[in-house]
Amino acid sequence: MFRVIANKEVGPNIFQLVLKFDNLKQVPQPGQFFNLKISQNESLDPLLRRPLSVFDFEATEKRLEFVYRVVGKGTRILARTKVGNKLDLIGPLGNPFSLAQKDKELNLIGGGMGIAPLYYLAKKLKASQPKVYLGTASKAELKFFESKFKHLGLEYQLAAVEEKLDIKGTALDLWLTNLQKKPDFVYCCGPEKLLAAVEKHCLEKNIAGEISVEKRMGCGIGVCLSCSCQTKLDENKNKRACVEGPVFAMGEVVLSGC
Amino acid sequence: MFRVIANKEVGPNIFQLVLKFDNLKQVPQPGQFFNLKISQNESLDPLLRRPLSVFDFEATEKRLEFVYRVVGKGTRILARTKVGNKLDLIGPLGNPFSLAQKDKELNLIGGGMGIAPLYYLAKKLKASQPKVYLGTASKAELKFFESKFKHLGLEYQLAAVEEKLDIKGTALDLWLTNLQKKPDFVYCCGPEKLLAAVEKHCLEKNIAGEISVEKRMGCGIGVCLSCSCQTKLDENKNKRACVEGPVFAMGEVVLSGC
Amino acid sequence: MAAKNSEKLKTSENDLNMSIKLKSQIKADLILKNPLITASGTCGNGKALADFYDINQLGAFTTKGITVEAQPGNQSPRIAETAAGIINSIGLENPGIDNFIKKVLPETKNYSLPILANISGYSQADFLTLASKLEKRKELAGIEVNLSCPNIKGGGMVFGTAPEKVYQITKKVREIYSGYIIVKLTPNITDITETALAAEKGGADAVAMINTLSAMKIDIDQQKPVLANTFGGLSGPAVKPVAVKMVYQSYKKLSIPILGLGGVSSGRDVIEFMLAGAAAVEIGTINMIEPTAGLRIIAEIKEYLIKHQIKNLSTIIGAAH
Amino acid sequence: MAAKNSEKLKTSENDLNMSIKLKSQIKADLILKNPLITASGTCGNGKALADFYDINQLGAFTTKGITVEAQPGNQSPRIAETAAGIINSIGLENPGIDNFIKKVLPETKNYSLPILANISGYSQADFLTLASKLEKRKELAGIEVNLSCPNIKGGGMVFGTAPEKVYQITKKVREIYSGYIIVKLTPNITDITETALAAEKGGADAVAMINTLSAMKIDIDQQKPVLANTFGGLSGPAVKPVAVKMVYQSYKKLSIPILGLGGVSSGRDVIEFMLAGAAAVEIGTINMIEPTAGLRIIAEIKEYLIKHQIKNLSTIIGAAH
Ligand SMILES: Cc1cc2nc3c(=O)[nH]c(=O)nc-3n(C[C@H](O)[C@H](O)[C@H](O)COP(=O)(O)OP(=O)(O)OC[C@H]3O[C@@H](n4cnc5c(N)ncnc54)[C@H](O)[C@@H]3O)c2cc1C
Ligand SMILES: Cc1cc2nc3c(=O)[nH]c(=O)nc-3n(C[C@H](O)[C@H](O)[C@H](O)COP(=O)(O)OP(=O)(O)OC[C@H]3O[C@@H](n4cnc5c(N)ncnc54)[C@H](O)[C@@H]3O)c2cc1C
Ligand SMILES: Cc1cc2nc3c(=O)[nH]c(=O)nc-3n(C[C@H](O)[C@H](O)[C@H](O)COP(=O)(O)O)c2cc1C
Ligand SMILES: Cc1cc2nc3c(=O)[nH]c(=O)nc-3n(C[C@H](O)[C@H](O)[C@H](O)COP(=O)(O)O)c2cc1C
Ligand code: FES
Ligand code: FES
Repeated sequence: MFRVIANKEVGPNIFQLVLKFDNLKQVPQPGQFFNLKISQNESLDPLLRRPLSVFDFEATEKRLEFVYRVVGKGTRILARTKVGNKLDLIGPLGNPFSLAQKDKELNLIGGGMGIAPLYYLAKKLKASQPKVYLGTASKAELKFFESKFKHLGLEYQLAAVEEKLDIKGTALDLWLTNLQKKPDFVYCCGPEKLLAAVEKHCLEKNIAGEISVEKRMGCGIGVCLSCSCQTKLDENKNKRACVEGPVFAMGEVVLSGC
Repeated sequence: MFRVIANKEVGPNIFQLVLKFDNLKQVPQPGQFFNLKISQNESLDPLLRRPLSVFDFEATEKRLEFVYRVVGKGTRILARTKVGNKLDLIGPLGNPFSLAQKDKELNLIGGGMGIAPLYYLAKKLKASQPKVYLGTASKAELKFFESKFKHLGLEYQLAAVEEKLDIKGTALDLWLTNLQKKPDFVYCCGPEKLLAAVEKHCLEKNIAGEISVEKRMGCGIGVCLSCSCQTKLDENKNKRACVEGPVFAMGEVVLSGC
Repeated sequence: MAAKNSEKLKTSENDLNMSIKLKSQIKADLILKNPLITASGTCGNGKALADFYDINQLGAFTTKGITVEAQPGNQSPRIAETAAGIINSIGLENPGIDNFIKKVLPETKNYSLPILANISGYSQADFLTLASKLEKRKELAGIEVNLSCPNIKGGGMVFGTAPEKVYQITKKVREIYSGYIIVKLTPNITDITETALAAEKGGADAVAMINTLSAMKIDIDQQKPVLANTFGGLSGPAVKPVAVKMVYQSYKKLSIPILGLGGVSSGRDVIEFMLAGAAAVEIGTINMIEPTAGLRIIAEIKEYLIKHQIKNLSTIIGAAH
Repeated sequence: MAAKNSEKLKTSENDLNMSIKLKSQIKADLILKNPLITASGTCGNGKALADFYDINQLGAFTTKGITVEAQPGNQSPRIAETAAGIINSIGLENPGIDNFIKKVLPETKNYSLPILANISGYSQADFLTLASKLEKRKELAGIEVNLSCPNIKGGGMVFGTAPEKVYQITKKVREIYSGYIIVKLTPNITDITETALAAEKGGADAVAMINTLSAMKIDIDQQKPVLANTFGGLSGPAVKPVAVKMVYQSYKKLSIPILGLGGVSSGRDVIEFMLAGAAAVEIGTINMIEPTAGLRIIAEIKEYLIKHQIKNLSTIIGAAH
């Protein structure tokens, strides 16, 4: 049982959804997601759930947060959900980011809504003081995320494609510009193009890391094979983004087809 | 634009829905109905609207009321609609009861949820002091209606199939029991069986009157022919319950097929 | 999106050209001011809808299906609701062709948009009778030959699934009728491109797809079919993916225009059908739920064109191939 | 309702008999503790669902479709949402029959419910290879021969629409395989009773209807099909009225049991299919949305039986005729 505590616009078409839960079968880890039912009551449309990554989680307050962009019918309906309403969620689901990277030089790279899961990750990795690189289309889209990362007290840099912040460009441009010291481990989440470019660079430079991929999902629980990703080892051996992913080791799955 | 002012259970599975409107293109007349959209936001399920008769109307307060029984998916969803929500209604629709019956001996007979449209009718006919006969399955179902008719200050009698009130039986039994003086005009609304029996009696005794029939509707506005009723004059000449009805003169349409 | 790009916008609402030319194989083309046509049986004969808005803003109007003789239609209930759809078994209730000509057609004179008469028959002869009675009716821009109504026994559906029959009836109707001829096809078939090609070969100016999918609903408490007629035709949003597929699949095989229909409820749906290959689109069930849907849909198409900076709507026909 | 009548109730939950005997034409019958069978491809091979509840409470489990060779499946995207439905084009991703026998079948040993293997082929020979490799596999109660997958090119769908092919394949498979044989039929056909009768004649113990309806969705902003494979199969509540009609229409013509499926999402839906003539019911898409749907549906069937005072669920099969 999840109850809506807040559901407010925190950027252009970007909403923060705060839920209070009774109990969870598992503590969500950074990189994991929940699958949210959109249709209310007995309505059969929209039919599928919508996957959203955990943005923040507070066990003591029984608080679970998401940040989502309104892009279609499902998220439009979600954005109209009122405080006090109950929501039907399944989760936590999926393979989380690995956290055993303490005391290493860590980079977090987030593009667009790919920033959402990185906040909870950054919180968990705070002791290692990871460097955070965030990019979106406009400055307005970054505002909310900036305030959150600032509050965490981490070193972060920002890029927007339409306006100059730390640089004018993408999260990739931003990261490459700042890449003097070779990091030990890179976490990346965002558009496929960003993942592919960062992965390419890391594989070339022998930097270990993880990426979180976004695939259209049918079930989110591993039963339908909608989200299959081809692995690089064997073209007949697929991995499910909803179970073996969404977080994969760099070089694990073929990105183009993803 | 209609806003929910109240939506509360006033009997077993019976709800009173009170709406505030901005403006109406027409003043609803007793016997007319509105067609209510059930699905919210962009959901396409349930697809069809649900027809409900006007239970009460107050022009000055811009108040429109319905009383409905929860019988299926649509009414179940409607019953969960919260105060403050907006609803999408089309109406008033259909052919109303005729009111030019002043100073005559009038009978109003209502069975089950067929009572709903009779309250607004009774209000309009109050000056003529119609006699009201109401029947339902249980006493609990009548309670709310009784309080409303009592408040109007009209003479009314009650029947329930499961418990003895004025009598134990149906609205038909109740009416026939009390039928000493031949009325000038009879209004009847309720299950098909009730309509057919009252109509038969009236036609035999040469009593004029009107009945309101309940047909499955596709559109409520006369475009789809889902609600066709065969007329008694000509089997190829149908009338639409949503436009030429739901109120028909007694003897106008064939009831069995309705 | 639109707002953000507003500086760059070149195409504004006034520049938009939404008109559609429906080519004829040998007779006159049919020009529509926009691709929205009412689907037969879901808009009556215009009057009821005209209470809600000026229907002359639509591309064309299709009348309720007409048969040779007057028909009372099927018993009630005639409609059942399903998930995002409805099943109807109206059964072609109509006053018959002579009353149609005498009473219905004169009323359509008040409209300035093209009127299409939807005709249904219980035999090949019926279609020819109907076509000849409608030949030279000035009120009409054309006829829609319904070879696909699933609600009449031994009737339309049988023709509609046999390509040779479709070919024959179309050919005969073409010989008689000189206006625009649309052949409306059933989706209850293994391969709709066969009947579509048969219609084209028979001389149809256009095909319309799809009519309703054969379907039923059972009342589990009464343990019997909801519809008095047992079976009916499924329409509405639920069937759209099937209809879009049939249009897409037929587009490259046909050289005549396709009218796409089945569940169109928004401007987005119209665009989807046109990208699949429909030259125009019919709107049915949505009118029953939202009488002013046509107006909203036209506005939504305009929004799309402006957002994507497309001046001529007709350029998107088949663009998803 | 139930509460009000509680004094009169004779049948309580303990009296209910939900078991279903699926007759075989010549071999052993298949007994299910209740009519709920998982639909192939929507429940993986059990493990993922078993995280949510004890799937042994179901009537039977059908595995994801297996082919002779391992298949990577189609490109992404493989799924699109439609009104009250989904379109999938997974493309039979599977490890191939040998890996299935080696790796998947052993895992099913942990379950006590009957397991059915769903098999798909690109040729008649494929089906025979699959049947012979599965013959005498103790883990299996039977096989479901998928003659209807719309997602493989030149494959299943072609057989599935030709009654002679259905007859031949069924007959050959029957000669090889001695367990329970279900033939799964496509709804993308003019008359499903023809293929159903062909399967019966070929020796199938039961038919399952329906597989998915051929369908597509177009991304109007990108102006191209959503699915990488262009077309896919429509399933979910949207298709239920079509499926119920096909079961109803087939029931009186067949003498073998029908497994009904397509959009089943509630106990009411199970009852609807059974009243139409289904001896058992498969649940597909709903598992993807609500992993514990099976449990809820079983409870809802019980509620219905108690409300209507029906002791033996099997007595309602075909009762709406
Ligand atoms: C594991 C995972 C985590 C995600 N986390 C977030 C997040 O934290 N914040 C956020 O804003 N978005 C996130 N997304 C994307 C989000 O799920 C989609 O934006 C959303 O489902 C769109 O739904 P819609 O109905 O508004 O759009 P529509 O386009 O109308 O959706 C139609 C269908 O496509 C699917 N779909 C559409 N876009 C995507 C997409 N980009 N990825 C996957 N499926 C899609 C929908 O789920 C739905 O089934 C995540 C996606 C995945 C797979
Ligand atoms: C003109 C008119 C006025 C009405 N006024 C009232 C009223 O004031 N109060 C009230 O309680 N009920 C009234 N009804 C009946 C009411 O419309 C139905 O009970 C309601 O539509 C049921 O919807 P559902 O989704 O809950 O039931 P479901 O059975 O799930 O509905 C499925 C479909 O069947 C239709 N349907 C179901 N029952 C009926 C019915 N009895 N009559 C017509 N269509 C039906 C629904 O509209 C829907 O399309 C009226 C009906 C008509 C035609
Ligand atoms: C109530 C109703 C009546 C219909 N009557 C006819 C008809 O008379 N002739 C015809 O060709 N199609 C008829 N149809 C089919 C529609 O014209 C259309 O092909 C179908 O409903 C699919 O479109 P939609 O999903 O937009 O409604 C009817 C459909 C409905 C719902
Ligand atoms: C994701 C997905 C995968 C499927 N895979 C198979 C399959 O491998 N073999 C098969 O016979 N049917 C397959 N089907 C079809 C289903 O088994 C079922 O026939 C169909 O979905 C209709 O039932 P439903 O509406 O309950 O889902 C698949 C369906 C879906 C949605
Ligand atoms: S979304 Fe169904 S298996 Fe991953
Ligand atoms: S409900 Fe459509 S004509 Fe009456």
